[in-house]
Amino acid sequence: MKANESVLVIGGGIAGMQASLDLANRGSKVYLVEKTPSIGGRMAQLDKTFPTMDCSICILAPKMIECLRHPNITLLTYSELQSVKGSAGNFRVEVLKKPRFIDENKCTGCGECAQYCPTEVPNEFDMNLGIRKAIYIPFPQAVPLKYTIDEENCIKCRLCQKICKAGAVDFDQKPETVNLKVGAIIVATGFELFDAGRIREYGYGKYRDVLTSLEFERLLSASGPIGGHLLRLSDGCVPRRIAFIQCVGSRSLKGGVQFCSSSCCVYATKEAILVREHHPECEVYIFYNELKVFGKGFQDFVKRAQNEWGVKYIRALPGEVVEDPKTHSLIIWYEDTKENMTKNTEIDLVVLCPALVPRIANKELAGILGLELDKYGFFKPRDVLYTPVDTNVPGIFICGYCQGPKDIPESVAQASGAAARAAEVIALSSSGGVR
Amino acid sequence: MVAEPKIVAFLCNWCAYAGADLAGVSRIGYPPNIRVIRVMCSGRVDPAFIIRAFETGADGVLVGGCHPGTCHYVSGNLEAEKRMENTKKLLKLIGLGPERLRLEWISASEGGKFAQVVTEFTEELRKMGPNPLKAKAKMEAPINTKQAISEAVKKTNVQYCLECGKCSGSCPISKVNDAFSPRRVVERSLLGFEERVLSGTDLWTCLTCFLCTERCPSDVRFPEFVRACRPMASVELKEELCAHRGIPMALSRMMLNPKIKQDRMGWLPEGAEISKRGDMLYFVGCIPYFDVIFEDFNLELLKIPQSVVKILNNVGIKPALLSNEKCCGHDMLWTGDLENFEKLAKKNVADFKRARATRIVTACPECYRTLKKDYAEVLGNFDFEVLHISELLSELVDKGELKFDAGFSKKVVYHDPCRLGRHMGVYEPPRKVITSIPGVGLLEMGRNRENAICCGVSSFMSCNKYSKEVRMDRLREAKATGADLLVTTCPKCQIHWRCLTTEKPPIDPEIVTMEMRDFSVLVAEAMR
Amino acid sequence: MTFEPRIVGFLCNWCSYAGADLAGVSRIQYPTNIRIIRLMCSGRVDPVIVLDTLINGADGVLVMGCHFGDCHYTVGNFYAERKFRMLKKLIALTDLEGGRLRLEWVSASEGSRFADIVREFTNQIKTLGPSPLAGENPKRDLLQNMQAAQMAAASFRLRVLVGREKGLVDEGNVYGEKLSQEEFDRVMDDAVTAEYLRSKIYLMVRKEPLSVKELSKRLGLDSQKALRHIVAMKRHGMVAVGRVEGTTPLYIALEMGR
Amino acid sequence: MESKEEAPRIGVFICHCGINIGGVVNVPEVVEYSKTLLGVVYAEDNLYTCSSEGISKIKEGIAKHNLNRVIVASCTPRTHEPLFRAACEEAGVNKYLFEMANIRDQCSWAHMHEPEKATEKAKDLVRMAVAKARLLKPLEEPEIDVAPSALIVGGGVSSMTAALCLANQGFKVHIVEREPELGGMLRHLHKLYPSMEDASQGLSQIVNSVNSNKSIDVLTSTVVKEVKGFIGNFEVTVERMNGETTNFGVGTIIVATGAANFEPVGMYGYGEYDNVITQLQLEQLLKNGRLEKPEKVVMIQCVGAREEKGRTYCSRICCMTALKNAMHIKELSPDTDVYILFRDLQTYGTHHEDWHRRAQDKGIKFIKYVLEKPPQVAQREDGKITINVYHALLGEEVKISSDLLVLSTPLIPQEGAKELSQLLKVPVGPDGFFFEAHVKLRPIDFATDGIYVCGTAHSPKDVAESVSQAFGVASRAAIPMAVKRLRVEAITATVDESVCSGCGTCVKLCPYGAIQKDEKGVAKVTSVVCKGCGTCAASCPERAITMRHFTDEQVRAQALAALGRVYA
Repeated sequence: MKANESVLVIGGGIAGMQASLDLANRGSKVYLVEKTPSIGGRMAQLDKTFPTMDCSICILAPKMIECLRHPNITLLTYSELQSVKGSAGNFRVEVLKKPRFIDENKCTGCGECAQYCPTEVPNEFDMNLGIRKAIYIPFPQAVPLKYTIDEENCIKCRLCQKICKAGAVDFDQKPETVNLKVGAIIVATGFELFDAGRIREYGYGKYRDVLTSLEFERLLSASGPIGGHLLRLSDGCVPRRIAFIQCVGSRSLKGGVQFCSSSCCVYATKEAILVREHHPECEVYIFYNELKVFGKGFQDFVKRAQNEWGVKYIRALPGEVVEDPKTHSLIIWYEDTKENMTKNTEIDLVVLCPALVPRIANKELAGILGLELDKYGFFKPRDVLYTPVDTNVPGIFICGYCQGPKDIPESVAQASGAAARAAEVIALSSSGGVR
Repeated sequence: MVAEPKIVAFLCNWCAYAGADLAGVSRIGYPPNIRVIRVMCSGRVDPAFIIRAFETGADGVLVGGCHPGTCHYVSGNLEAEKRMENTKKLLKLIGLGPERLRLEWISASEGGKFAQVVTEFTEELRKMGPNPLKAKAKMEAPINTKQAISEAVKKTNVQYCLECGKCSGSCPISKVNDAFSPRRVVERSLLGFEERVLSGTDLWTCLTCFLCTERCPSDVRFPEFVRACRPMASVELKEELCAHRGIPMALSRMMLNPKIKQDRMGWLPEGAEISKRGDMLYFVGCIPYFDVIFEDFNLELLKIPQSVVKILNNVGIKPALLSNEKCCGHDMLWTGDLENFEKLAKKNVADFKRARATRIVTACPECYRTLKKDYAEVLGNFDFEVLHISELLSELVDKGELKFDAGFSKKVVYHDPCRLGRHMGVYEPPRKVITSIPGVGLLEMGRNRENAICCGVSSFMSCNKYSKEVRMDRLREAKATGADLLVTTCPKCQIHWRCLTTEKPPIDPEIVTMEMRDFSVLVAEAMR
Repeated sequence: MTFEPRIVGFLCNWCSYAGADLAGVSRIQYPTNIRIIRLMCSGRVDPVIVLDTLINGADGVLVMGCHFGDCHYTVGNFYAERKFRMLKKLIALTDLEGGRLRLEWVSASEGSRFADIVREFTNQIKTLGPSPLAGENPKRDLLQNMQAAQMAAASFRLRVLVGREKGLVDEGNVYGEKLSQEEFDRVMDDAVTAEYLRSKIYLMVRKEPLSVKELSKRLGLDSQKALRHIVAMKRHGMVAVGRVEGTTPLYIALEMGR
Repeated sequence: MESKEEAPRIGVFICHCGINIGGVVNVPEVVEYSKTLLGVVYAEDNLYTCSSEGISKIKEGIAKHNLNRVIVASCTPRTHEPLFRAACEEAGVNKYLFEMANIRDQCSWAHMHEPEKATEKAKDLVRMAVAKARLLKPLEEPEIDVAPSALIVGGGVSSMTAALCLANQGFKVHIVEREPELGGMLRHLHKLYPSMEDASQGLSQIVNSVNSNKSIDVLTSTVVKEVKGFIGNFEVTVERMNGETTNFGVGTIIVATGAANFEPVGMYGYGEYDNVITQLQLEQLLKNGRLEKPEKVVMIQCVGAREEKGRTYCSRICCMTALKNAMHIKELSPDTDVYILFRDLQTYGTHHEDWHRRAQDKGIKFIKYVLEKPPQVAQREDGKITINVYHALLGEEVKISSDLLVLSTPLIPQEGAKELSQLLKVPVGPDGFFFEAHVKLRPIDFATDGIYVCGTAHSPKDVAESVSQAFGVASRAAIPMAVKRLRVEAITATVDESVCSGCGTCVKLCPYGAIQKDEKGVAKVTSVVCKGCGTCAASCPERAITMRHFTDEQVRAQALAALGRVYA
């Protein structure tokens, strides 16, 4: 296949995967670069998805495996983009493959090694709530199912090497630079979480039972740190009252970001329903200022949460979360803005919904690719109206959350869009000349 | 021709007033300078009456009551005697001299004594010469309040309010008083109901503690908005809501008079090393006055300036002091008296220059904020470095130049005064200094630093059952830490808390008798 | 131990089965009694199989397809509906409670509707009680009726009629004669009754040779009618005279094609 | 591979799906049970059978126990069958020898509070699957050609964007628009947020490039009359206004029919007072510069949207439309007081929040109202509209008298959406908008292969969002057209000639005309055309038709298994 008929996709989340699959299925060669050891991205961390309450990993896993098995897709996991030269139709790309210290061809993913590895490390995939070993796969459904030794934490006891029957462990592995020629590039780097600790009055990092929503997703998840049995981390008790707080760092002109993350109101609703599903006796409150229910089926979803699941919505951004000096239970102070009464209520577990922000690393990436970022750090579309997935550089396209806040279906649709634009470039360049 | 002295007399109905009548009945003559105000008992005479009388130009004030033991109300006159002593001290401090105030026991049968007292007093006042103070005209409110408010709105980001309720969910007052909600004031201003904003009590209820400002995601700076509105607000209401009958502010206004020479250095201990001029000036603030006004609280407030000077001397600084230092004007600024605030600011700056100071250290958070921030804003150019004593000392701690002699093992909890903390962002210096004192363990309240709550009252406005709740709440929180000692850098915090002891019915002493200490005093105690 | 009905559901893949999935996905709870068989289209539901299911002791059968107009195969559900009408007619003759059989339209987005129907149908079956055909000793004569019904449902004549109904009513037959729905239904009714009776006769004489007289007695049918059926059946090679007892011929069943 | 002869060797893989199944159904028990079933030689459980670990377990199982039938008891075949089938094929088992038992969506999730009964049901479902599996036969999928051309229904910005993108990829496109000209909703809009450029400007550019593109054939004043066939080979009949009809074939179809604007007749005095208008009408006034400098303008949001019953959905774009027009009015006449009465301001994302803040700067007045207490509207003698709105925060009614009341009304499904959905055999949702194949991961596909949806036909959205989706469908539709050949259903009907009496019933009833009588006068099935519904098999008077993969025997076996009887 001609070089200019292949495409580089940066980011192995749902957007990156969708773009890759679309292109691969239409016969283009795709190089999918992911900086962590497994593709799957944020969606893999979620327990369920709104509004259908589909089990997230269940609908995602088939796609991940499709990416793995697809003859037209080359997965470059645990790898990062280093440099890009050339122009649309003819990019020359350098990708750095970080050493896994595991021979991917030999590793069967049996996991023996991890059982014996003596070093325990907080698992990033579980938002550091759970632990993994220094030799690890981030999560059970990881793709590829190949183990990775993280250099930082490995104590080089080489126990794994002795254990591994496949003889896959290779401590001499070196970083390796992969050179690629591609016709187009698609960027889908997703998002990261605003540091909820910066909104000090909510006591994140200070109180054990104040969590972020993504940490909460991991708690709910069957493959998560506590096997999906929703409990308080402080004392292992079943929480009797749970509160979700919206707009932690979002929609703010001070101390946060100005934009709205566009999905928190609904995913909080989802998580609230899941709580009721786990513990029907547990009371759930969602503190919000404005309910963003603009998406297809969102309003009905929220109604269902209210009427069928008994989730209580309180229109207020709480002033503070304080610990009762005596009982040590958490107390939320808020003004119920429907009654204009300032009240407080005792809560066992507080879930903060932090702003979903563009990745810091976008700056660096933008530098390598020569892309423009907007004032928030999202990649900037060439024309916000008519070419939402194009960038200032012809042949480089953007999709998913890194282009601006959106939910999964929007990311998926847009990923296909980016694929289509990439396909145009390929078509045009193989028929000579790009616009 | 010499101006005739004006005497205001407060006479009790049963003795002194009757005595005055008798003087007339008996056709005993006395100078016409006196203007008599009848009160039921000399105990009713509030120091504020007297201060106000002097502020508005009275040359002398006479208080007449029954002889001890004959008070129609048993002990009203003794109460009066105590107050008059206290008031005399204030008059001494402000430089008018205690002599202008006179307390006399005159029974219903002593018409002669009354005439004699008036005659003597008139003579003495003639000798003393006239009271330099003159009645001042009331300040005019701006004409176009609508426009003024919309400007304030823009200046303080009020238009960005999203009605999320975070302010009222944070405000210590809203928590105890549903009638008050910052965002309601905001919404009224935005929808063009200015009149109701200006006429209501809300403007005066705000503690200006900046807790809402700290947290508001839309960066609405409500307290500053309130401050901008107060000059347009109803003055009558303001007077009505002002605690301690406005004495502190009256005194501040008096200081503005050029002829006033305060006698405020009495606190200065033997052998303290100070100077009239110098690079570093110690701005004392109104503590000498508070010491008198709040005498009953036994807070030993004078220890504060004494400690500061001691500390400064210990670290080899010989501060310059102003013998006629004016109030920084904080309360005026925050209660809408911009005109007088500006005057005070100008005078102080002039004095700073005269003293050739470049650096000004203060132990009072209000003075600190006012000098460092507001002077600069009002006067435009203000080229002095302003330091809080804790900043100065923590620098020394860093340099290892702060030496303590006497350590003592105490669990200490530190309260962040709004002005020093959220207003100026000084959180760590006091803590650093405290923890550097040998043996002292620093505890934190659940709500500390940015999240600390106000002591309960600000600028002596709206001291009421709600502010009482707030104060008790803070004291309870401090107690709950199990600390032996509650330390603050703001004398007013101590005053407002200790004021709770005067509450009727009495409050559980468990709460209010928590031992308190000013930051500087604590530090000084650890030095020889 | 309470009666837990056994309910078999025949659902089309595109609407009803998806609707059932959606019910689960939305965590809408409904009774566990239903056992769902996935077919590509409700049109695939052969009356013979439904009857077979009932004969084998199902307490209830629920057939579900797309709403009219939504059918993934355009008209599959129309045919399903026609087959079902024929089925109902047959069941009515067998004196099995008609309430044990139901046809419903459920779309892919009607998760809660699906649950409601299942809940409601299950309760209905519970009130009807266990099927007389369930368990070790099913009600014999009912069983025979049902077998007759099944045989009728498999009969060429009924199946042609059902398969051609649309054609006959909308387009007309080869001679271009159109039937009105009423006319067709009349024809259909006669055919159903006839086929049912003949199947019943067939099953009887398969056990033992019987005379027309005896048959008419057992069927509670006047002997003229019975004779007419026998004659027709002889023509179709279903029965023949086994032996003659005195002057009365006794008929026996012949093995048929399949 | 021929498995008829060899006895069935069935392997059963039962998924915990984390706790989705395992949390309710006693999976180990079901595993043990399935081992007892006739034909089952192996059974195991997996945490996630769909994980690559699970998949390799299946392959191992096949190899180790030389299985010739595989059953996975987990979620719904509608989403996961392809994955597991592929696994089987890779392990050398024909993928049609795979069967699934849906013990999650139709069991554990639906019976969360009855674990015992759910476990019993799960066992039955596995037993049914086994019963069918024993009778499964291997099948092959025939290949078909895909015509490299697409039909796009609708001629708005979504349609044209998709058309251009497809054309640039080298495909032929037919746009069918029922209006006399292209442009759709954009023709009625003035400015577009967030860039605030004129709608007409961008529109004319696109229309020009569409008209000048040789690969795009535009049919205006035309409607789709009939669509026959299947992916790769659709037969389209369109009718012009003058009644003349044309036919052409396409490989794929894209639905981009857009949406209509709701007319709030009888609400807030609309239709009664002439100074009560919709945002769309306001756009017209602004476009034609016919808006005087009013003293006050009031806008009410959610008029006929987010209702308790009926139109319960949020129309997504109305808040920004209101902000946009409000800002525009402020530009035209800064002294005009503009009020926006809203419930929850749907200013999501980056640009929208920006505009919200700018509107606050401009002094536009926002008043939150609650559904329980909607604003009251009346007209004064002098023609002004008085709006009384309960202000929850102030705890009192705020009274505004305004020169103009603008109602923000939702987008509603295009008239004819239902007809089109029946024409194409694709569903519409409860809200009347087209219903995608999967809300999360197939947002712009239909369940039917080769048909796709984009823009406001799918749900309300703004221009940028519609365009994103338009590019999206341009990719989805391009996939089969680019690969040119497709493997199609192996699940088709077949006629047993020896039994067929040639009555022709099936020929008549097949909706695809897939069955014809051959020279011998017996029925014959064209399997690429057959979609496998099985209606013929269920109707054949001679029962001569076998529906592959859903044979009478297989279905009957399932039914009997469900009743706990063994199939004889």
